[in-house]
Amino acid sequence: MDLRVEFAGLVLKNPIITASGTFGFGLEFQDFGDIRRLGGIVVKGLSLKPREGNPMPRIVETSCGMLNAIGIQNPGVEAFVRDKLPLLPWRETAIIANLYACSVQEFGALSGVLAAEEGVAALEVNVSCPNVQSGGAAFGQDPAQIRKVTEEVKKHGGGKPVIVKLSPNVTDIGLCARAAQDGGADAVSLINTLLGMAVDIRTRKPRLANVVGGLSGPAIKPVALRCVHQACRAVKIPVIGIGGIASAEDALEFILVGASAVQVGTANFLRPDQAFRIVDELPDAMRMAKVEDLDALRRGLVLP
Amino acid sequence: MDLRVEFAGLVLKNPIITASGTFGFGLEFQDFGDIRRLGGIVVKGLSLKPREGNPMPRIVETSCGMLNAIGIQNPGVEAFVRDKLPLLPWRETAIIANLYACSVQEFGALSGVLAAEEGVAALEVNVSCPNVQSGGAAFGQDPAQIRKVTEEVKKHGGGKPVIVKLSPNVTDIGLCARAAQDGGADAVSLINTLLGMAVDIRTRKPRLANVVGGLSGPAIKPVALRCVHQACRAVKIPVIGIGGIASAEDALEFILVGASAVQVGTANFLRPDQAFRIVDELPDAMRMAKVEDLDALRRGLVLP
Amino acid sequence: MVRNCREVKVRESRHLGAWDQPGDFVELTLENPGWEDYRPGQFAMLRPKSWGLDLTWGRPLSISRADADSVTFFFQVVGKGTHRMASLAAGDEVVVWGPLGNWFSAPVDGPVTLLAGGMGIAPFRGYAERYPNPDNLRLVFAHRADLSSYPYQLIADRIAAQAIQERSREDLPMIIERIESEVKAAKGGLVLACGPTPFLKTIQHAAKDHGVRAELSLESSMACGVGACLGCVCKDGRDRHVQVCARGPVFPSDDVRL
Amino acid sequence: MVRNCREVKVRESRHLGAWDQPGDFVELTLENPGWEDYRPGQFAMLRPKSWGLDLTWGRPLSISRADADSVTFFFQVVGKGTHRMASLAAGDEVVVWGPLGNWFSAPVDGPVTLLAGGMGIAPFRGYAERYPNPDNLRLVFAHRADLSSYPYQLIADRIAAQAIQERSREDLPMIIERIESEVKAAKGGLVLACGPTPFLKTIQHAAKDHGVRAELSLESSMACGVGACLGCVCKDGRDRHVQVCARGPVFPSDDVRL
Ligand SMILES: Cc1cc2nc3c(=O)[nH]c(=O)nc-3n(C[C@H](O)[C@H](O)[C@H](O)COP(=O)(O)OP(=O)(O)OC[C@H]3O[C@@H](n4cnc5c(N)ncnc54)[C@H](O)[C@@H]3O)c2cc1C
Ligand SMILES: Cc1cc2nc3c(=O)[nH]c(=O)nc-3n(C[C@H](O)[C@H](O)[C@H](O)COP(=O)(O)OP(=O)(O)OC[C@H]3O[C@@H](n4cnc5c(N)ncnc54)[C@H](O)[C@@H]3O)c2cc1C
Ligand SMILES: Cc1cc2nc3c(=O)[nH]c(=O)nc-3n(C[C@H](O)[C@H](O)[C@H](O)COP(=O)(O)O)c2cc1C
Ligand SMILES: Cc1cc2nc3c(=O)[nH]c(=O)nc-3n(C[C@H](O)[C@H](O)[C@H](O)COP(=O)(O)O)c2cc1C
Ligand code: FES
Ligand code: FES
Repeated sequence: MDLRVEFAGLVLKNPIITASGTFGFGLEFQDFGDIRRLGGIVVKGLSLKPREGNPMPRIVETSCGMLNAIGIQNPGVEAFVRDKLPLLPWRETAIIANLYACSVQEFGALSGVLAAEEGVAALEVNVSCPNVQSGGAAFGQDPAQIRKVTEEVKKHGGGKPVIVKLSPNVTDIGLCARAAQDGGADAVSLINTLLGMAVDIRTRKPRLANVVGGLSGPAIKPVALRCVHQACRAVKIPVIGIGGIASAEDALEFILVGASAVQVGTANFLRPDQAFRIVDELPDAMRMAKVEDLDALRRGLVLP
Repeated sequence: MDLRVEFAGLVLKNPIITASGTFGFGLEFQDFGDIRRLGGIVVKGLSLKPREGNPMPRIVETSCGMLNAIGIQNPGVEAFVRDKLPLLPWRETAIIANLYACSVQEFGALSGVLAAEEGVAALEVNVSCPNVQSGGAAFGQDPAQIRKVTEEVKKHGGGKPVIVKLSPNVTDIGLCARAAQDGGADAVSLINTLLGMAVDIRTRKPRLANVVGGLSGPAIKPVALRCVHQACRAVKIPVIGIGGIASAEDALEFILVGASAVQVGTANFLRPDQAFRIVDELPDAMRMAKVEDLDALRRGLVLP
Repeated sequence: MVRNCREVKVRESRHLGAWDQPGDFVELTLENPGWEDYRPGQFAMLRPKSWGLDLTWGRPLSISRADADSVTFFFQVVGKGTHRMASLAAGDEVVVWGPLGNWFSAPVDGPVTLLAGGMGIAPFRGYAERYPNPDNLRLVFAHRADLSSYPYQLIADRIAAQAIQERSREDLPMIIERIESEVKAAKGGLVLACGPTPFLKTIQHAAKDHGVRAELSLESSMACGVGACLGCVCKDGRDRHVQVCARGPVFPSDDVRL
Repeated sequence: MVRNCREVKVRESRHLGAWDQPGDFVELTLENPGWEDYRPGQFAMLRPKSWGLDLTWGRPLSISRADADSVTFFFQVVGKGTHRMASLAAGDEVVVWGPLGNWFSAPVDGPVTLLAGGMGIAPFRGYAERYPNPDNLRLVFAHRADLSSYPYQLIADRIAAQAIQERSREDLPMIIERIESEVKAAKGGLVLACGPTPFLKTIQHAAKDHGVRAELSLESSMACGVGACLGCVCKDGRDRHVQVCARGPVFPSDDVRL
């Protein structure tokens, strides 16, 4: 069965990509499967300078999901290029860099560092940092800012495909997708985490040192599917579906509503070989659902 | 242990209220517990005229939650007043009417019908209908509309406490809470459901005839808690917490972030006596968490 | 009539098909929560205590029989919930609420024809057991899996019964024809039917064509089981949405849209 | 060294405390997924197959011992996950990944003092078993529950061991004093410690005060167990966040902040 997908200048051997922050730099999972079998790997969020991230505690388990407030701990983009990228099988599997910055200029600089790296297949732009200059709402909650950041990354990205990763914490996800498209994005990916919180009634404290954090996992799949459906109807550029995907069937659901590919995040914590298992189970799941071809499925949603 | 709560002109024997649409008119649960033991009951959404609601299928089970698109099927406000209200123990338990309308005027008319009903302790305003006149976004996603609707219900509500029920499908829940406060609301309740979707890869169809529906249940608790936390910091009026509450501990978590009372929704489907069990378990849960007094807990959140 | 929600223990779980296979059939007997005066056709919601929160709803099953000591269900594994229910063992606890919904008429002066499709046979066990004059009753049972997967023999020991097996899709027209002729033959009496929707549709059409009184037991996804959530509705004869769990599951054939 | 993720069967689950009570203690033996060359101090993540999706993460447990045939864990029921794990029975399947993390040093020329608090004793069973010269080893075990709840005797049969019980809060100063003096007495040798954080803090202070080399095994909530999520970090001596699961769980006492 042909699982290859092509979109936004990317050619993936299958539509299963691991999501940023949930699969480290890929190398952590080498004992649990052959990472060359994945369609792609989005590495942990990268910033211009190394970041220590948020104080502990940073993660909380919730019903069918989890909250995280890691705060983009990472060794910085240069250490990534120097220490990690050479070890990754980038000729066989798309290695996608996930960019985190807190100003438009910084996004530009970050893209510039990666522009010349042959091993980087695409740039995924994480717009979840609050923009202090413009009132403190996250970049990703303001279509005008999304557009600006997208343009900047396109300008400095050396022609690499630019994927803008959208936040679901907005009134109208279609507007945000369109802003990315207008800024020149080659694709959008969504959803990033839902803003959530947990508290401990015994200590009277929030369970995350950061107070709020991002909700992910199977719990959010219905919200993610709705957002992807809306984004697919709002833009012409390809859409990558993310959120609660834990099985091959889940992946096909996102493709059915229009996604070109999907990312597997929190499900990597169910067991470390889960992404590999999803790749393995995809052909069977397609047969069970009588899907011969992913492109046909993608155009197949029957609306009343 | 004293479980009584007083706010917004309401006196409840305990802070456990059943949520609209998940507890029918209360009478359906009489065989499973003494409904007079509940702090309050919010009845199924009421409209001016009877409504048949959406076509089937209307509900889907999801991981730790469910989607619904019932479409406010109800016998109309007059049938409620005539046939249901007299059967309810409204002298002992607060019976709260949940109002659904699709124009500001209709909200006014609906409030007018209920204004004189002694058995109705308060009006809860559901602003989830898309406002066709103003572009199709739901009333509840536009602070200006929230304010208008609130003013109208206050005007016609005969002095009954007005609770505005907020949608989480917005960029800034604090703005919405403030709009309700500015409109004269006596309290806000939140959250209503998150917009979600489910599809069937075999039939290639959405699992809800309405395509999209509202996500509820334990899956959404972290989002609900964050919204309630934000609303409590944004307004001075009391806040009623809703979303994924399934145990006495969950209820206390919402009170810890500032809620005056809570509503139990989808958990009523875990078992039909769940709301009664939560009332029963509250004193023990308070002892375990060393909570002597709900008011103290409500002011007790320790932020870093 | 008692209606309640209780935590009761599994008395016995007996697998009637191959263990742990989809298409598995299970006879589940629980301590009776006090439902001995239930009426055949009623159902209960079941939720094993071992379920976490990831399955949000209980699962509706017809009460197959009940006495002062125990209550018995028969079910087929078709998805997540029934799959997990199939691993229940004696001593495990289950939250149950019921008896729910309405029930089949039981006119003393027959004849009454029971038409069952697959696991739709479950409620007829109690019906046959309680009906005062078994000679008035007659069961026709359309099934796919081996007869031993269903409580058929228990009923056939008591009333006139015939089973017709659908071994392949080619058998379907024959079965439809047989069901239609059974409905026609029941004229003047009463037809009670329980089974998959296409099966019920056949009966509804035949009953209308031949002017036969019939009652149909419907299925629907259910969240509350008590008429509160309005998630399980069907349309009655005047196109009004009515709850299958509370106004049904049994509907007069001429007052429901399938 | 093999590192993998496997579905293995439970060989035996033995309850060491009162059944199904919080504070319950369980010895869990699984088919060995090929980890016989693990190093004491390493751990594994466990996720019973019967878990639905409502518990998102596996649970980290120290490998207590492993041979070609089986791998054994000891755990205490403290919350949802361990509660559900306590009902595992022979034949049930568990997804395990490991061996994870680093391990305790095992210098051939002792002395090595093992300081265990509560279930922190688990990894020392394998350590005592594998350490080439048992005469070099000495265990001091601080515990609350009855000794039979822990794999203490199995270790005491092999090496010098002493147990001190905290029967009430009043015993605490005595225990702290004892632990401090054990650290002090270990000067020139090596202290290995595993237990609750306050216990480790006592040891860390004493080790610093008396210039004793010590290694501490830390606990943290874990999602991935393999260093990828960065959810389990602690601070090293230079205030950098390092993963407890991958850079630990064993840290030099002078290079970690508690
Ligand atoms: C009043 C009533 C009485 C019933 N009595 C029995 C009985 O005695 N024995 C028995 O085996 N089954 C009975 N059923 C059907 C039974 O409730 C479903 O098979 C069960 O809920 C499926 O749960 P699941 O989690 O295994 O399936 P899911 O994983 O939820 O779904 C699997 C498949 O089954 C379908 N399905 C789910 N729920 C229902 C439902 N309620 N009705 C029809 N299809 C459904 C889904 O659409 C899906 O295709 C009854 C249903 C009702 C409403
Ligand atoms: C490397 C490592 C090795 C371990 N080895 C063992 C062992 O051999 N035997 C054993 O009994 N336990 C061991 N633990 C602790 C064990 O992992 C936790 O007790 C378990 O994860 C709790 O899960 P739960 O779902 O029952 O508790 P939850 O419901 O998740 O939480 C209950 C309580 O336990 C606390 N808790 C949860 N997870 C941890 C954790 N990882 N560390 C400390 N406290 C926690 C929570 O804060 C909460 O107060 C180890 C932990 C680590 C990190
Ligand atoms: C622990 C953790 C860390 C994450 N870090 C990042 C990150 O660095 N950059 C980013 O864009 N998204 C990050 N995410 C979000 C995920 O990539 C993904 O969008 C989200 O978790 C939803 O998908 P899921 O439900 O499959 O996990 C992180 C998620 C988790 C759980
Ligand atoms: C089946 C169903 C029907 C509902 N109907 C209404 C309604 O009529 N009016 C309303 O304001 N909210 C309605 N809600 C929303 C709930 O009152 C509640 O806000 C939401 O479900 C979140 O709480 P929960 O997670 O505890 O269920 C409905 C929810 C469900 C599940
Ligand atoms: S299942 Fe809730 S109304 Fe029928
Ligand atoms: S548990 Fe994920 S990095 Fe340690």
